Amino acid sequence: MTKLIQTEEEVMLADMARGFLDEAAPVSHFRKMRDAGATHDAGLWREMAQMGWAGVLVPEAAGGSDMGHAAAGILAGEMGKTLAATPFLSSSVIAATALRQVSGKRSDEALARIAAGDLTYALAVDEGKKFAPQATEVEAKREGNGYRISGTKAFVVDGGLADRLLVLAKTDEGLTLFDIPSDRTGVTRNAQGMIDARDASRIAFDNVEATGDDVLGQVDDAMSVLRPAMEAGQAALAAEMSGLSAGAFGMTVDYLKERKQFGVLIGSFQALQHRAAHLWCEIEVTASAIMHAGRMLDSAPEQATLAVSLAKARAISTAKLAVIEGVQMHGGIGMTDDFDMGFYMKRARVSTEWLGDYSYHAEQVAQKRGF
Amino acid sequence: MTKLIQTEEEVMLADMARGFLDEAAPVSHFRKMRDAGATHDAGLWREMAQMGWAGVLVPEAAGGSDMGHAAAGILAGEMGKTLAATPFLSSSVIAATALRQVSGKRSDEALARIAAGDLTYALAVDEGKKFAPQATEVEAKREGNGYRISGTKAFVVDGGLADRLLVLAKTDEGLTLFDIPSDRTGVTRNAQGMIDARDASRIAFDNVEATGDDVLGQVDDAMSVLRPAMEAGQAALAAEMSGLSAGAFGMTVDYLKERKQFGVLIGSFQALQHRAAHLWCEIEVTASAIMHAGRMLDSAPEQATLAVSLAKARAISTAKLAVIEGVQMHGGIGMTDDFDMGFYMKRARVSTEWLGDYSYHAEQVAQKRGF
Amino acid sequence: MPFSSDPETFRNELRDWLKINCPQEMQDAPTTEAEICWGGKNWVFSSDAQQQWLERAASVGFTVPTWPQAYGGAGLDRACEKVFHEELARINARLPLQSFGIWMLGPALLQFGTEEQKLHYLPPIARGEIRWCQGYSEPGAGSDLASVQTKCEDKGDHWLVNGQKIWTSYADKADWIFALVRSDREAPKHKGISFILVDMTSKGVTTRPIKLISGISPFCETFFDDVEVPKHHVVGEVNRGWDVAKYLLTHERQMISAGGSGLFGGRALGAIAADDAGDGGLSDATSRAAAMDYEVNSLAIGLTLERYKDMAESGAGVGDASAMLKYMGTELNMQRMELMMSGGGAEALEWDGPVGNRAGEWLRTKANSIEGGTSEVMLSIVSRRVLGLPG
Amino acid sequence: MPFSSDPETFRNELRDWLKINCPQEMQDAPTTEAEICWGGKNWVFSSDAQQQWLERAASVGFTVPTWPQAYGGAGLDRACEKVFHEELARINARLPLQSFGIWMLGPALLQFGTEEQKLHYLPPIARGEIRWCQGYSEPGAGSDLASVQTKCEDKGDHWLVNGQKIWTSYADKADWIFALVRSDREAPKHKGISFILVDMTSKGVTTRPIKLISGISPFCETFFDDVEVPKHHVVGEVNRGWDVAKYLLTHERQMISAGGSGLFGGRALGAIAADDAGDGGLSDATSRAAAMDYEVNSLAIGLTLERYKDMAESGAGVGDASAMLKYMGTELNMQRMELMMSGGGAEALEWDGPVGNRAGEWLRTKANSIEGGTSEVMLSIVSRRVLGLPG
Repeated sequence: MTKLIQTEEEVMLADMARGFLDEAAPVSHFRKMRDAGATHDAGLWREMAQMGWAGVLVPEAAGGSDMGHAAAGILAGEMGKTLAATPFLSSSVIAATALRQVSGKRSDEALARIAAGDLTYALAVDEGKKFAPQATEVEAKREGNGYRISGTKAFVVDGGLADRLLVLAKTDEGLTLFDIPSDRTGVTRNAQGMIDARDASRIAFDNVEATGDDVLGQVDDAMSVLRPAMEAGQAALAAEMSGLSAGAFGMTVDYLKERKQFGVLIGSFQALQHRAAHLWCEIEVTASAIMHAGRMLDSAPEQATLAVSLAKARAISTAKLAVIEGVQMHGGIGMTDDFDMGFYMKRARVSTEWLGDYSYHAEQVAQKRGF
Repeated sequence: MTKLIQTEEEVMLADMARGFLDEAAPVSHFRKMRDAGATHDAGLWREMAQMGWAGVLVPEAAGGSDMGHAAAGILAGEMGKTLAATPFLSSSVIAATALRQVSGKRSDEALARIAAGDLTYALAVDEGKKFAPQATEVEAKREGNGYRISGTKAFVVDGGLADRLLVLAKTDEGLTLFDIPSDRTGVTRNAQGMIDARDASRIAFDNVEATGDDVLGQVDDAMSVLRPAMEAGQAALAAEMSGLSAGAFGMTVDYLKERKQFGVLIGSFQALQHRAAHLWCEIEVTASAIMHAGRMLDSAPEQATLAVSLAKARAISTAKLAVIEGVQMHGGIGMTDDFDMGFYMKRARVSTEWLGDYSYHAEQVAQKRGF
Repeated sequence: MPFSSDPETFRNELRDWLKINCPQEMQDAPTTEAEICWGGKNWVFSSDAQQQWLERAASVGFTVPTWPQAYGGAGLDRACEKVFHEELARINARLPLQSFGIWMLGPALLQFGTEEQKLHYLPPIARGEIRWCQGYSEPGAGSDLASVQTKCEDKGDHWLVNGQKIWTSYADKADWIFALVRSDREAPKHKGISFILVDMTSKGVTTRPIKLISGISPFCETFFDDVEVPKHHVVGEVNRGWDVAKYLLTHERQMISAGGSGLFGGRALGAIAADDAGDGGLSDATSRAAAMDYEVNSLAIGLTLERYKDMAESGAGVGDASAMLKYMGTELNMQRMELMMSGGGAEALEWDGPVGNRAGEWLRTKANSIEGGTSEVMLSIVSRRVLGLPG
Repeated sequence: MPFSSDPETFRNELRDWLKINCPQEMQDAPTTEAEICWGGKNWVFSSDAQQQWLERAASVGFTVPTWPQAYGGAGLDRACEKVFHEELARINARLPLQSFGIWMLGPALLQFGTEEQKLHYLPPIARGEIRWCQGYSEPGAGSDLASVQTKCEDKGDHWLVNGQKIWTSYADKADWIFALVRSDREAPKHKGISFILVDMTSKGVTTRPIKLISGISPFCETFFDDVEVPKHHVVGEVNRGWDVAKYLLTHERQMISAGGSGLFGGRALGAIAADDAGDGGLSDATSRAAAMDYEVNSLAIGLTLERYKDMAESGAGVGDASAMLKYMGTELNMQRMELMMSGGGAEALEWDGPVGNRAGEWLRTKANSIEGGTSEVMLSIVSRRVLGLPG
């Protein structure tokens, strides 16, 4: 396996991304979107596409930059630091990975349009409180030589902006993944008022027509396409969360160095020093799991489950600590909406649930490790 | 229910006990016993009996002081502070409570001799790694109008010194509690080398003869006698553990106030201050659960299970924190055998397992609380 | 009508009284903010029942059951108070009135006020006619409460107050504010503070709400520009206001910590979470273990609150140890909402989702360990004043 | 015989070499202390196989695979070193030799030693002929390592050493000791320390073991009474010994932290615990949740150790950040033994019970967060030197 240090290319990519985001999508930009009730910035996404971010997992043949999952993680991490709201995970990571599992002209075209930033996707898997693909209730009933999809999906991230939806549905012999346009007759999207002010929808499918061509991969075998896609998404989301942790931690350490109380810098209080030091240690350890997950997805994707769940589990516990300490160490101001720390806390909470919470991934780790 | 503050009598009892133990059984006394390989001090126990401690749960009619479970907890707590090794829990709390469940001349005589300090008991329930009375394998087979007991008990606390044993065994329709002399033919006691240097034995029963008269309570219904006895023991053990925590914490705070490093008292380091303060808070909270358990056993014993398990669960987690912080804050010296903190750590570990560990009691609490 | 002072007799009298006087609608938990009665000049009753319940309770002193009858209370001792709460809980009755006047100013006046002040200010609080808010914190002061900058100058026949307060809960709805002001700039930090009472309608007093990460909040910023305050509106001695503040902080800690304390009567979080999880139950080890830990700690902290009340009532001073109640109680409460959020999963990620505004409550609890003194301050109080550690 | 420097070719050569040279008895984990080969003048081999294995490994530099061949090593680069450990692990082969000479003094000499010192001291370490121990801590100094009091006076043709060291691991079995001594009492704390090498057989050196709460321990107290030491036995510049010590502390941290790091190859604690619990499995939520948390942290910390090794090898200095490895690694290791004790239950409460001396191991780990710098010191290093927090 490649080493657990960033290659020169990766270092350059990270610097470039950081530079761009600090300019084009700092936290203040997200605040403007939030205040304006906007959940998507098409212009920003176009710029990212031009830089090759949208096609980070798209083959060069299809016009992508094909930089791989470790690179995708680096980009996600930087976006996490500034809370940049983009369709990156849904379209460029999850959908692109899914499409790459199936060869064919249609998927190649879709990949090309994703790389160009002209096509967005959303993954419609969740239905209840917890991430549980196997418990899918939405059903696709055979009708003639096609299907009729009925039921309701919820917490469909980027469901509002997406041109197309990847819908997981029950079929006769198992689960099937459908790839349909989001404006197809019978599809009703209701935006959810998310605490992280991002795009998520509750989507009702009322007897929606689907043909065999709408099936991505094989009928009754969604997982051979969906598992790699979800794991790619989980790894990138974990990377975003570790970037988020680093962002929140950076704000906190700066505050410890400038804020005075009882006449001295609060950063000189040993209790706070040790808590900050402990948090830094957790962030460092999580960074290793994130990098390892990217390396595994790039080198041995079929054996990456343990690495990916390890990364998401660590990212979740670390982000929770980072935002709680962030708010607590800032005191009252950390609680005000005028201050950015709250954004990190809310985004961390949503990211914790998306694609599997700590318990889900810790159980995955346990099973893979034989208990 | 009586208030959650010590009555005047209880305050006096605590002062008296503290005074006596600091004199007659300080930690240095336990160290002498440990170094000499002694696990019992008959003289010390006789003195305690004379003060009415051995009969704390024995009716006055039978020559006891009958002070109740809250009082027993106070005595156990003070013994925990100085690590006084006595048959108090096994004989005066567990056995006495069991004997009180059955009326009759024999049990009255036994209670009288316990109160006098002339009779000691040990509870032989455990067999495997964990406390699980229901999983008892030791069997008492009917033979003629008697029984033959076979199997092996382990971790029988005070099994070495005890004159009599309360043995839990499987019978035709359930579990039965036998009250037999520890020197009966077929009983083989092997002392276990316990880390806390207390008396515990592995006891083999080889076709041991028992008659109907040896049954305490009803055949096949051990629990109506054993449950109250075990709960009394769990509450008193929890009280001992909270005394142990207070003792270890006292040593630690004293050390923080006298030990200098880098030119200043280590007690002035805020990180240590906050950890010590947090530990004190935990100890205070646990003290409430301990007192409440005693009050419940005295006022409504049949509904005391929740209170008792709450007390033991809290006592376990608090003692663990107290001894770990105790060793850590003392640094290298805390690791040396010449220093007493190790005794507290080892005793806390043994007390954690005896009569149910944290998981056992937390599950009890959960069940009583409806989940 | 006078009630008996014997707990069990009182219980029976109370049951009869409640049967007649507690409206049916008042016998279930409030579902909206408006259903909690705070009283005050601008209060709009959410229902006739709410008004009846307040008036009937006030008429016998049950809005402030432990206050002396002379000041609008029922003069209940601790034993009867316990019975009072047990009986209200039994029929699930709401408190007829809640306010900072009851929780904070009342106790301060009872301890430090003159007889005139007690007779003038307490009864309107008991009747829910005057609503009070608290003015302690100032921008930039953070945990350092004593660094009060709001100026209070002696102008002979009145005080002239200038400055700004922050975190003044419900200041926008309050009629009066009790505040800490700097009445002597020369004296050492803690010696130049006075505890002053100001009519919010006075010229120069303005207030505006603060938006929190949890959304709209009860907190406000309150500004004083050349506000004139009568001389006799000081509680306790001039320049000794810190004593009053310290007393109230101790008091407030117990109050806030009560929020987090589980009581044997209440429903276990684990049971709620199990419902939450539905058929899944608390099948996963992580959630079940966390719920069990929470339950154990919650019950024990609840008992500790009981124990400290008993201690206080028995005359054994609680004092600085109450910092422990505040610390443990608020940490527990935050832990509780973390578990509730995890239980709610995706459905708890919306501001107004299938499980209501649970996210808002969750975010709100993050302030628990900051307001009324941060957890760090509480731990320092314990280590210095209770354990006597140096520095 | 020279080995290839191409990792995969080396792997094949190594496999062949191991087939011929690694005795069968050496191909399983040691079960007793004596089966771990520490070498030294007084070493008594536990078996012929142990002696053969040491001699054969030493003959090709495999006792110190990364050291230059000139000093008795095999000169392996990081890639080949990885292969080396993978191949030994594959056949479950023991390390032919372990010692503080390999872990500590060697690296110090390679960094600070003169060519003469390297040629004189390193080969005997590589061959397991000389066993070294470490003399840093002193009674009462605790975490303040630089407060070295042991006197080292310049007597012209030799040094005269007087003082006491504590926590000198295996000093009673060692041939030589490397120690920090105070060579200039006037200079500031960190500037008057020298790093000196002393023959334990020198007149005036005595040592005695320290008993720990876990029982007999490798730790000793070592006394120096008018010990004469040749001038050239100083490593690095005189009075600059603190630089050497700091370098080694960083190095030691990585070593100690390795103890706690879980590796993907190894068996999961949860799996072990499940066996422990027998049919019960890890059925109870508390144990299962704790085992899962441990596994997640253990794997991630193991990866972090890998990452830092890769960083170090790529030239990116790790430096003070290694304090993190030490802190996280030792805390993890203690957590591990707590879980093992809980899993063992009553059977782990005996010094020599059904699960062996697990209690001894458990108690021993409590020293992990103290030896080689306490966890508090590690956190202070991170907060000051890595995060740049004030004070």
